[in-house]
Amino acid sequence: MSQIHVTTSINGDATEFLCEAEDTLLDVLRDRLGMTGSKEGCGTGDCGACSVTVDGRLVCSCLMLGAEAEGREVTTIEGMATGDQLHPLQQKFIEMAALQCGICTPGILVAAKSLLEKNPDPTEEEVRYWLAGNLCRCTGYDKIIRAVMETAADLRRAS
Amino acid sequence: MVKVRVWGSLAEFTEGQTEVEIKADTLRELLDGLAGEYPGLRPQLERGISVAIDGRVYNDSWFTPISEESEVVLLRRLKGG
Amino acid sequence: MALDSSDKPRTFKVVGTRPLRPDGIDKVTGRARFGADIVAPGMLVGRVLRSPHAHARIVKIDTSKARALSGVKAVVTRADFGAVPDSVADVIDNCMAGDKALYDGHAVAAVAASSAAVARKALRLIEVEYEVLAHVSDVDAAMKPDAPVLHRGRQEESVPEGYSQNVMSRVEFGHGDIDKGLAEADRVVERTYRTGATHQGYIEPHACLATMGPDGQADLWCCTQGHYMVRNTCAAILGMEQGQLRVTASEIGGGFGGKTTVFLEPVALLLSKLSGRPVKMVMSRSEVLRATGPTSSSSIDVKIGMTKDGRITAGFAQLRYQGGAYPGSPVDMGSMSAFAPYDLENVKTVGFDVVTNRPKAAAYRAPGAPMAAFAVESAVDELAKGFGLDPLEVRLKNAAREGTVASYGPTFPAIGLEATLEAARAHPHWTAPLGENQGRGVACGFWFNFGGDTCVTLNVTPDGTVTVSEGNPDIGGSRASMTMMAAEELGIPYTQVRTIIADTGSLGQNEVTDGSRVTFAVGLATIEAARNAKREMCKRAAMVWGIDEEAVEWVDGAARPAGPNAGKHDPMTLKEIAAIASNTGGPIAGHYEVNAEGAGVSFGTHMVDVEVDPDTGAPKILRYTVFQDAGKAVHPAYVEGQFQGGAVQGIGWALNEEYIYGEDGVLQNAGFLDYRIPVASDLPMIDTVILEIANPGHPYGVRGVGETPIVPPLAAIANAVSAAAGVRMTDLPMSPPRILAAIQGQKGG
Amino acid sequence: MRYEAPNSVEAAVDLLAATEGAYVLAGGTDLLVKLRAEMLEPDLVVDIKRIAGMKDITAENGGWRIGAAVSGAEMGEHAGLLRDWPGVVEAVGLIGSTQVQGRATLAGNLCNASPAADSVPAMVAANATLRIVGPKGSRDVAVIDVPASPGKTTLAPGEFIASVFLPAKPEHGGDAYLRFIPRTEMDIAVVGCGVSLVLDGAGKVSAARVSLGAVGPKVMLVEAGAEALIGRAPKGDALEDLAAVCSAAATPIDDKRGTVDFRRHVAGVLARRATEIAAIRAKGETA
Repeated sequence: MSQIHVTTSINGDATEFLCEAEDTLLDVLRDRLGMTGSKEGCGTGDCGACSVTVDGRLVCSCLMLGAEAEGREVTTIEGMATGDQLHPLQQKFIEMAALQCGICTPGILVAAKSLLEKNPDPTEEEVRYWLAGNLCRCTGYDKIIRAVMETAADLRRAS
Repeated sequence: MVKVRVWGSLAEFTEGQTEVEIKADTLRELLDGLAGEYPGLRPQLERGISVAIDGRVYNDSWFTPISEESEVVLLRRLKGG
Repeated sequence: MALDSSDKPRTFKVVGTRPLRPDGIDKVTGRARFGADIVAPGMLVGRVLRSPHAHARIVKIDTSKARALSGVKAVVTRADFGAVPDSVADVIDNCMAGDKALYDGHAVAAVAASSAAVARKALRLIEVEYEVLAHVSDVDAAMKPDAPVLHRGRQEESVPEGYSQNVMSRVEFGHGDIDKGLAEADRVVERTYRTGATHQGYIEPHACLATMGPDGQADLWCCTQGHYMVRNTCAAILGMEQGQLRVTASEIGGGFGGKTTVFLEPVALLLSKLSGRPVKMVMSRSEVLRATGPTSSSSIDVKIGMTKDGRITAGFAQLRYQGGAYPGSPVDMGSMSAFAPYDLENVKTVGFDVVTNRPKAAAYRAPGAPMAAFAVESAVDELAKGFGLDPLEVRLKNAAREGTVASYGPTFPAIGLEATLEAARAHPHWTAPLGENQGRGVACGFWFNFGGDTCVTLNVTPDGTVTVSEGNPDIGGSRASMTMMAAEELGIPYTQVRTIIADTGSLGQNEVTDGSRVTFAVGLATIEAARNAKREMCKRAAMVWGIDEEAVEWVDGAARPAGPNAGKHDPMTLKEIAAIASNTGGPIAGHYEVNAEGAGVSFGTHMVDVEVDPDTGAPKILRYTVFQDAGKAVHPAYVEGQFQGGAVQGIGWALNEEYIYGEDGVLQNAGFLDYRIPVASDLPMIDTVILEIANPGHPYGVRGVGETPIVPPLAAIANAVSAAAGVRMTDLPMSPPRILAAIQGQKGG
Repeated sequence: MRYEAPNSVEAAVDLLAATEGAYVLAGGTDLLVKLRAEMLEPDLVVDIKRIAGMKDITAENGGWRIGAAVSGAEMGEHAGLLRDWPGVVEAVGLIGSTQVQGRATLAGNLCNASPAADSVPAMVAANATLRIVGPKGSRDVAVIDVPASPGKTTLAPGEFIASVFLPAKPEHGGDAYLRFIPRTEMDIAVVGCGVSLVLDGAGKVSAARVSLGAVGPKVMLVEAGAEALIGRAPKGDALEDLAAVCSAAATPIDDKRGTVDFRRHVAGVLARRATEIAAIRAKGETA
């Protein structure tokens, strides 16, 4: 069992790691790189708590091998704020109480950011379907959907 | 004497009565009195019960005062999620 | 603790506002540390081997090959735990099977190894010889005299003869004369209702990290609703002194009652003890579903009589709940709460607690109440509709109110049921038009709420800011509400208070975060701790001023001379008093320890519109409004969040969620793919209306709000689906195949 | 387990042929779930995403060749595919969440060989073909010939799918795919139905392919469904007849996702509804 050497970029930082062939990207992030912001709720792509983007594409990091990250650009929840400036979605989620326990929050924020980058003016239905793969058991989604819609409106006004 | 209402399935151990009278000034005296007068209640008392006194629920506070006018009702031990 | 100045409503400055939660930034940046997010030097990976059988005698477990594998540092089976006190006998048996595996997924052995891969391999090397036994999963089947029996000789004295030994206890509540009441009715509805077993479905799987040294001192980090409970339970199981085990609660990724007991924790501690290394254990989702607590499935007979003008003359229910492999289903709570929203002369409920070959039921949000409310509120709805009466009017006519003798015994003090019903009647939702294939349903729900052992310590720092230490994990914003109540009481800004969740070494005993108790009980203790600190600060000011401490009062964050001394000295702010604390006697703190009794009950009314596709049976929730009494909403956004979250868990329970067992007794849907909790696209916005009928047992009038919102949805949705589909739905979940079959059965019949 | 990411088809074929217990990794959204559940323990995983062409969608003979590693999300962003085969694009778009769409592929959905795979009935209705490469070179086969039984395909050892070919869209043709699930997202199809049809100048169906998923051990092409439509306007009695033959053709089982009766009935309902959508598209309108 020889480990695989992977060179990649995580949140803009050149990163190297060694992993086993069967390690998922989520395993690598959490157990090898200490980036525990991405959560494992299911390990089967059904809950979205491990959402990251790879080359700009939203994926479940539990459904991708760490080895596949070679040469890719990965972004995680840890890269969402800029210095001490929260991303507007992060700020809005706190303001609008769009989280209760907070376990699904990193995945939902990563997914919502990816939506707004593609579609700055989503309808409620579009937000709901985009986030259908991010399970939340506390909020009933109401405040999450409202926070995403309102952030989108703020960003449109600002641009 | 304090009138104590017990739930239906306990009546088997209180000679069929759903309301019994116990001499008690506190919750502790009430529980001791019940166990003394009606030994059949002991297993349930040991498993734990809640007591509603004038509509408020108490679990373990022995020295909660009880007056003769108090409405006292035994409840199954409350548990929540 | 009584309500402050109950004759005139109090004006709050902080309570009732919506400040940012103190743990918000940690939770939106990924910094917050949940159960699985921690590591320790030299840490091992712990894994559990689980029974593939629903019911089997464990003839032999041979762990020698696993122990011989390189990298394996410890292996445990039940034998390694030795004898335990009776109070935790079922708990350890559920964590690690004894003579018998009682359900698919029941733990039978565990290993600690240098890596997950080695641990996985080691599990395969453990040889378990099972003698497979006949099993039973269904509650009604398990009650039959010839059913396979899980435990012998454990029936309570309350069970009459003639039932299977699987029936563990029987309870009965009520008053009046059912037969007499039914005779007075113009119509009687008699039906059987069934609900599937649902899981709390928290997104964070159970996780812990245990470190135990040869000196017997141990540290445990885990996600739990009650780290004091974890300490006490693990100490009892492992024969430790409670003071030697320090438990720190991680952030908790949802619990809903499911994290009110232990599963991995005692196993991790023992593995750590035997290996001499820290051991981390994290469950997979499939382990969570197979082996942690869902709630009971139920089978309920209801018989209700009503006069044609809508008066309920009698209510009877027999409730049968299976609680999994050990006694303790919440059938008693269901039996007590079933008719709680009604003022009835004649009411009786009978409940049976039944064991089956399923994972032991754990508490789930208002344990036992939703299924009972589903049955009763469905029958009331059917009666009202049968007479052509407005279902809200019927409920108002029969509503429990102050002075009503509750179906479970006590007389209600001030309660908010009527207020929720009146708010529902006045809401535009009630009169909004409905389209084709659409139906509207309403239902009421009740939960007891409670208090229990609680400790809070409030420290004033030298610079005049305040830290609050409490012992209940923050499951959905309670740091914010404690901070608010401390700030309110002290008269200082919210931002000058910080609340932390203390470990078990730092405070006295705290009851689990359950029973909707935290905002009530911990809030009460926070207020009293703040009052104790204020008294101390008034005393310090009095010393400086050279006046009697009784002649000082606390107003707007400062001590002021009162009475004859009023105006003779400038007020001393908290900051000023804190700055000279060392000169006036030492650091200032307030603390409060109490068994908080006097929680106020809570009622809610839910209203929902559903459309049913008559060709496929697919239901769609169109609109949903929650009306609930919160007593006093401390942070209204998180009160709304509780209402919305509870309603949506109820929607899942009503429509799709259930444990599906095959003929072999094996769980077929142990994953989020087929254990179908609601997703964002299934739902509309969930509107909320907060009513505030002060709880006389809390200084600010606070009532617990967390559990009641899951009680009405099952019935409200069933009533709406029944209206939309034109056929009464009595079995949950109301999956599309079930709804379509009912529609087609109706057409055929 | 070893992980390899070869740069050429030949290298991939060599690796696959040389190792028993080798699996192809494209999107991985099924493979990784099986790894995690310890249902599979491959000796080798061959990641084909670094092979040239695997991520490309190219025009070919009026149709479209879709590389085996093209994700659902990429298909959904491709104007030409959306214009010509909206039913296929919708079908692949129904697989899993937005996150899964970022990785899931047509070829993977097919090779997973689940009877409930969403994209497969749509590809069968579209009469799609596959280019399979292997130790003996490459061969083209119809989609319907690949699934053998639940979890099994007709691919030989060492073979893998290099691309999917969607033929030229017929003039006045339209396709659609519908599935039934208990929730609105994130479920496996309880029933799936693909329809592709061509209308003549009179608005009658001149050609049709009707397929069903999740109602038998593998995807089925319902010839009787096409016969019920051909020569008739796709409405009224024709749709009722179609629904009846589709219900009759279904051979489902009772399981945790649905009952036999429900699946039979809904197979007919979906066939009717999918045909209506396909007909609208065939007329050049949007649906």
